[in-house]
Amino acid sequence: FMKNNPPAERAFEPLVEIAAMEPDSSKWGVNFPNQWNSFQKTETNNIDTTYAGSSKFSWLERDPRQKILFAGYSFSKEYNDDRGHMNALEDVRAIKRLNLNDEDPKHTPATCYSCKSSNNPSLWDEMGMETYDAMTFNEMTPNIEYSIGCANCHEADTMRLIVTNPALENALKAQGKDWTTFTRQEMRTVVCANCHVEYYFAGPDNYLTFPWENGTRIDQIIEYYNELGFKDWEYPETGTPALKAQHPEYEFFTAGSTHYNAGVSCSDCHMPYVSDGAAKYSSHDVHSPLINPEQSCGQCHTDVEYVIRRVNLIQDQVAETKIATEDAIIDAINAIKIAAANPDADAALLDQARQLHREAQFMWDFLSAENSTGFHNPEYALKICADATNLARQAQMLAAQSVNDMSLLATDTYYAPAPTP
Amino acid sequence: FMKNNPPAERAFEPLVEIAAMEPDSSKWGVNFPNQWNSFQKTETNNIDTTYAGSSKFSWLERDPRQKILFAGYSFSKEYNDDRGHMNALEDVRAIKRLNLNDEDPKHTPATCYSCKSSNNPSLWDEMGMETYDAMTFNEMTPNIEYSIGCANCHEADTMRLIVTNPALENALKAQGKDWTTFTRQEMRTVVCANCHVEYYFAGPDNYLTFPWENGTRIDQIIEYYNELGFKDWEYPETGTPALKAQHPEYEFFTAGSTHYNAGVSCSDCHMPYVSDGAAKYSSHDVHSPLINPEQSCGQCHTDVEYVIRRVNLIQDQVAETKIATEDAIIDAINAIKIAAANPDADAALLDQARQLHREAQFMWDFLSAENSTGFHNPEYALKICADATNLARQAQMLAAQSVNDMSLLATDTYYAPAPTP
Amino acid sequence: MKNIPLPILIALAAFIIAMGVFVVTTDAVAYAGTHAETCNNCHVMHPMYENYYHAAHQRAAECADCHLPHENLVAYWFEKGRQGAHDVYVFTTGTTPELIRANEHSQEIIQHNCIRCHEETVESIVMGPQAFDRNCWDCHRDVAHGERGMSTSSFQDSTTYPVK
Ligand code: HEC
Ligand code: HEC
Ligand code: HEC
Ligand code: HEC
Ligand code: HEC
Ligand code: HEC
Ligand code: HEC
Ligand code: HEC
Ligand code: HEC
Ligand code: HEC
Ligand code: HEC
Ligand code: HEC
Ligand code: HEC
Ligand code: HEC
Ligand SMILES: [Ca+2]
Ligand SMILES: [Ca+2]
Repeated sequence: FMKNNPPAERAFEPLVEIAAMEPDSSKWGVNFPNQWNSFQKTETNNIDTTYAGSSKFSWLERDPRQKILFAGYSFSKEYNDDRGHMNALEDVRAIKRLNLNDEDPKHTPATCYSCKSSNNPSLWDEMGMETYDAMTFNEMTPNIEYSIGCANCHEADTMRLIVTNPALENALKAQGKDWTTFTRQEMRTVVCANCHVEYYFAGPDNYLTFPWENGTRIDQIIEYYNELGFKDWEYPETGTPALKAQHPEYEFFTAGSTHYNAGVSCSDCHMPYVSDGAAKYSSHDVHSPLINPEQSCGQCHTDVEYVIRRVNLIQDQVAETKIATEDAIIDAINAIKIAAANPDADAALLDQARQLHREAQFMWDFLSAENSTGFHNPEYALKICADATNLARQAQMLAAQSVNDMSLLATDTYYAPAPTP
Repeated sequence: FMKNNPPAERAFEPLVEIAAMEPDSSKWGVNFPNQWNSFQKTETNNIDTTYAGSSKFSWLERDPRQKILFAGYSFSKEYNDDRGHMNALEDVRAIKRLNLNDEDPKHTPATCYSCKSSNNPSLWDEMGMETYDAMTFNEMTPNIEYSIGCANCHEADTMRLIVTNPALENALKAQGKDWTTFTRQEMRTVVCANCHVEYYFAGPDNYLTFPWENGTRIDQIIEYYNELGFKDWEYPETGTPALKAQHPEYEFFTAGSTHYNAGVSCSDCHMPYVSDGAAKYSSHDVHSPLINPEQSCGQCHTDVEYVIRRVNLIQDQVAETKIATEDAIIDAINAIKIAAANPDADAALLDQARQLHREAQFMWDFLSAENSTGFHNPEYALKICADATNLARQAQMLAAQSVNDMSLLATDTYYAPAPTP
Repeated sequence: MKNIPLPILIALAAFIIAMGVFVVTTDAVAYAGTHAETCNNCHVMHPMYENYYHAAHQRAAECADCHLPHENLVAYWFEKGRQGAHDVYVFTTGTTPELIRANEHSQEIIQHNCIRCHEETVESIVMGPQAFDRNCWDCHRDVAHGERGMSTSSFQDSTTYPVK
């Protein structure tokens, strides 16, 4: 049948017609029961792995250093591990990071719904993303009925994978790329970049933007934010114009990782084929591949036990090195705090210290917020740790120099707190 | 007819009988012309790769930081890249690191011949390694006629791979291991550990020893040297009891690298099977696999171009991070020098600084002296860089504290030299 | 018969006998068949045979099932002749490359054959308006020729010397 039909006609015979950008996934599910059934499992999945998994455990409790690192920012209020796609809406509405007081100029904007609902594609289509993003979270709430769904990834009439988030379209364009020319295998990665990417809200109307104009590598993103003079918040007492990195899985994975360079896509690992009788289909029960490694890794790697041991080793190494980096940043923070409290501090040196703190912390966060504990790109993860630690220590030294106070060079202050200013 | 013979009789029909531990490889070559012919090529090989290869280029010229890092030690006089096995004897005799004045208590011992000649196995057998090592280099010279040869790796009557260096036998025993129980695939790695390992000369009689009693990982080796209170030399002006790491390829590769864990051996990459018409044999022309990647990597990786690009990326990343580590160590050295010249320095802090300098430098060297620019174990390489940089910066901070002098916190002193004491 | 000069008859007979001997001694007819062992006659095919033998398809398929087109007999025999002639030429002229690799043309043939046998299984994953742009063995790396490195393993059991 393959050879004789023109490609377009090789398509499925739909049982029911699906409207363009239909937000209700259960309607699509009539045509595709396997995909819909597996997709629904993302709601109840609760299995944890060593470093991740599908429960909603708190990062602030698991690694209390993060409470210090995000001090003064909403992430120090509540920050949990991610869960399955069907929970996105529930989780965004429940998070303590929201500011639902629309009178407060720092209220949460509608933009926070951008990656949480299958209502978005049609809303963006109707009102445009600019209008959408200028609304408040509260104002948008009545329009949002469903969690993530088919419409976030598929075109209804052809079922092909598409870019649905205008922010991704803009970001690709800024790099001179046109996703409609991408191959099918490329789309199996790019479709995740609708959401699993670092972002910020540009301008007073919170326009959702990916900082990719210079490229998607960490140094290029830092350069972008530096040129823009952008900060997410001011770190309390140090005065650092700090940045928060959010889930840059796409940028991390595509930065020359062994799997990306070998042509492997996100879907290959997170949506492996599973079989239903004779036919196989893509599992839409997206979660940690360590929960079903036979399917996720086993076709490419016959020795599944070997790759699992390997993941453990990679993650242990990264986790250990990451903690050392956090300790170094906390030493820097404590030093800068004391220096900043000193009215006689050398302003130029202190500003240099803040700038290095800003960069070290963003680098660390880029790795930390990327949810695979380094597996997506182990060498990149460890190189980032090496560079971030170096910068953090230099920030600490500059802080000490700015006030000519040797006691600011104390190390391991996380364990034996330094005297407060 | 092959199938009917018992295995023992399936052996080769030797044309000539080879005496046990025969030092002259050309005699073995009569029976095995392919191996002998390929082995001889190691003498004239001269092809370089980006980071290594077979010419005798100077490391001190290629990266002048190393002149500073080895200051006061013989390696700052001459340190070249390694060449093929047939050059070992010529190269050890020509190196400026030798001290051939036997009156000087620091004269070069015979031990330096241990890994350079096929005469060794029979010499060790006759006189024992203790007597051998107690002699001077000069005294041993008349006994040494051949460079590395068949007798360093093979048992003459069976041609099986064996441990010929008593230091390796001792080191394995100290870990409770018996190499005669190793599988053939294990021997294809262990045979290289006769030489490609970190070593030191124990006691006044320079007994060749591998520091593996606690294990072969970097932290275990540092612990071993710390317990022993061993130093290779005292770093000039800083007073650091410094350590030099030498070619720890074996320790580095076996520390959980992806290839080692997957059961790949040194010989799989460095001595791939090549064909001579119909017959396949192990290439004894041992050199960088990047010179003939089709043979070295192609047997396992169908996309040879992909793995080569990958090696490039890994090596570039490691080389860049390694330089940052060197810069940090040099900053520490310059700081400690000034502190050590100050009679009022806090001795306890200064000693802590020296200890951290010692460890940071050994860690860096462990990675640097390992000749693959990180490829043998990329994640290990980068983790070591991260840890070493962190220690180097802490050493610098302690030095500054010990003399209460902020100017010691200057960074990048390699590029803009700090004021000398 | 009478019209044919004797020398030519003798020559013809000699040719027929020679061909017969050639066919019998070289087992040329076998090359028209599909036995995997036939491909293995050429020792340069031995690694592929050896690791095919230990892989999943040994029970299910022979070399030709994957490596020759099966849409019709003409394509099959044309390709068999073309590839056979190419292989024999390369082999006898001693220009066998160190690393034998399936070329793009062969890959296309193989891909069609995977789908030919497994049509039902892959129907829903290869459909759609965008071409299925990867080879099945990008994921199923071991099904055809076994584990990586196996191509050399047959030589590692060298008979050159015994192992104690
Ligand atoms: C080669 C396989 C592979 C590829 C390709 C891959 N991942 Fe992963 N991913 C993993 C593994 C392994 C983990 C670690 C899971 C754990 O620790 O339990 C992971 C973790 C994650 C997590 C966290 C899962 C959890 O349990 O919380 C997210 C989110 C994620 N990946 C998204 C992506 C995205 C987006 C891409 C593409 C840009 C991608 N992955 C590509 C293997 C892969
Ligand atoms: C429409 C936005 C969006 C798209 C597109 C998207 N994700 Fe997600 N993903 C999310 C959100 C939001 C969460 C977290 C939900 C929560 O925690 O409630 C998440 C969670 C995950 C998790 C964690 C699941 C767990 O059980 O811990 C994985 C893994 C993941 N995504 C992988 C992928 C992959 C692979 C793709 C592409 C095939 C993809 N995602 C596409 C928004 C998206
Ligand atoms: C560009 C897409 C995108 C935008 C915009 C976005 N998110 Fe998310 N969000 C994700 C993805 C992907 C995940 C899953 C990965 C992770 O948790 O790291 C996630 C996870 C979450 C989670 C569950 C995990 C956690 O952090 O506790 C919450 C809650 C959340 N987002 C809230 C928000 C809020 C509030 C905003 C607005 C400030 C927002 N999101 C904006 C993509 C986005
Ligand atoms: C997070 C992104 C995402 C969401 C949400 C999503 N899909 Fe998919 N879907 C994919 C990817 C990736 C593929 C693989 C496409 C390919 O290989 O070309 C896929 C493939 C499919 C296919 C083709 C057959 C197969 O299994 O490979 C169908 C049909 C399908 N999805 C239906 C659905 C339905 C129905 C829903 C909603 C219940 C849905 N999808 C939601 C990402 C998604
Ligand atoms: C579509 C094929 C494919 C899938 C799926 C896949 N891999 Fe890989 N993997 C590769 C390729 C290709 C390489 C590169 C090396 C090579 O050529 O074999 C690789 C390399 C690796 C390596 C060696 C890299 C290193 O740093 O040690 C590990 C470990 C690994 N994969 C683990 C996994 C795990 C775990 C999964 C599942 C979560 C997985 N892979 C899924 C194809 C795949
Ligand atoms: C998976 C393949 C692989 C394995 C296994 C391997 N190596 Fe290597 N080796 C390499 C590569 C690639 C390089 C880098 C060569 C370059 O930069 O030109 C290298 C470099 C070297 C060099 C420096 C070569 C030169 O050109 O100067 C030495 C010495 C070496 N390896 C010894 C060993 C020893 C001893 C072992 C076992 C303990 C080993 N290798 C295991 C691939 C391997
Ligand atoms: C008897 C000691 C000894 C043994 C055993 C030994 N090596 Fe060496 N190897 C050396 C010495 C010494 C040199 C450097 C010679 C020189 O530079 O003159 C060297 C050089 C090399 C080089 C660099 C060659 C080049 O052209 O740059 C490689 C690669 C190498 N060895 C790999 C191996 C491997 C793989 C094994 C095991 C199969 C092995 N060696 C066993 C002592 C040994
Ligand atoms: C345990 C074995 C061993 C011992 C003992 C040993 N070497 Fe080596 N040597 C090697 C190996 C392996 C190499 C190749 C790898 C490299 O150069 O890093 C080498 C390389 C060399 C080279 C060529 C590269 C260079 O460094 O310029 C010289 C010269 C040399 N050794 C001199 C000496 C001297 C002098 C001593 C005694 C102080 C000594 N060796 C002791 C194993 C040994
Ligand atoms: C640096 C170590 C080393 C040296 C020196 C060395 N060999 Fe080998 N040789 C090996 C290794 C490793 C193998 C692979 C053994 C195996 O697979 O069991 C091997 C295999 C062989 C074999 C078995 C057939 C084959 O090719 O795999 C023969 C015969 C042989 N060597 C002869 C020699 C001769 C003759 C010399 C001296 C000219 C020599 N070897 C020097 C390491 C060495
Ligand atoms: C005897 C088999 C064998 C040989 C020879 C071999 N490899 Fe590998 N290689 C493997 C295996 C097994 C893995 C682990 C991943 C997997 O299971 O696919 C691997 C993984 C890799 C990876 C992925 C790891 C990463 O960090 O990116 C690279 C790159 C690689 N090999 C390069 C090379 C190069 C270059 C050579 C030659 C110098 C080589 N290999 C020789 C078997 C081999
Ligand atoms: C199940 C299908 C299948 C069977 C049966 C099969 N092959 Fe293959 N063959 C493949 C695939 C798939 C490749 C890999 C093509 C690639 O890597 O691009 C391949 C590659 C090859 C290659 C090129 C080597 C390489 O690694 O690219 C040769 C030669 C070969 N096969 C010969 C044979 C011989 C001889 C037989 C019978 C003994 C055989 N094949 C049986 C599917 C098969
Ligand atoms: C006369 C010896 C000989 C026989 C018999 C033989 N081959 Fe080959 N084969 C070769 C040589 C030589 C090459 C390398 C040709 C090249 O790379 O140009 C080769 C290459 C191949 C390739 C990879 C190149 C390509 O065309 O993609 C495949 C696949 C292959 N052979 C399959 C087979 C199959 C199937 C059979 C049995 C029907 C077979 N061979 C019988 C000698 C032989
Ligand atoms: C001649 C028909 C035929 C061709 C051609 C063929 N297969 Fe198969 N395949 C089978 C049969 C029959 C089985 C079941 C074998 C068994 O389980 O004994 C099978 C089994 C499989 C399996 C599951 C077996 C396992 O243990 O992994 C996979 C995966 C597979 N084939 C993939 C492929 C791929 C990929 C190709 C092309 C390179 C291919 N097949 C070509 C007939 C074929
Ligand atoms: C992205 C990776 C990937 C690609 C590409 C791929 N497969 Fe698979 N295939 C899988 C996985 C994963 C399974 C295991 C499904 C399971 O465990 O239920 C599988 C299973 C199979 C099976 C066995 C099904 C069963 O019932 O056990 C066959 C046959 C098969 N694939 C054939 C093919 C063919 C033919 C192609 C090319 C058209 C292909 N595959 C392409 C990943 C892939
Ligand atoms: Ca999770
Ligand atoms: Ca060299």
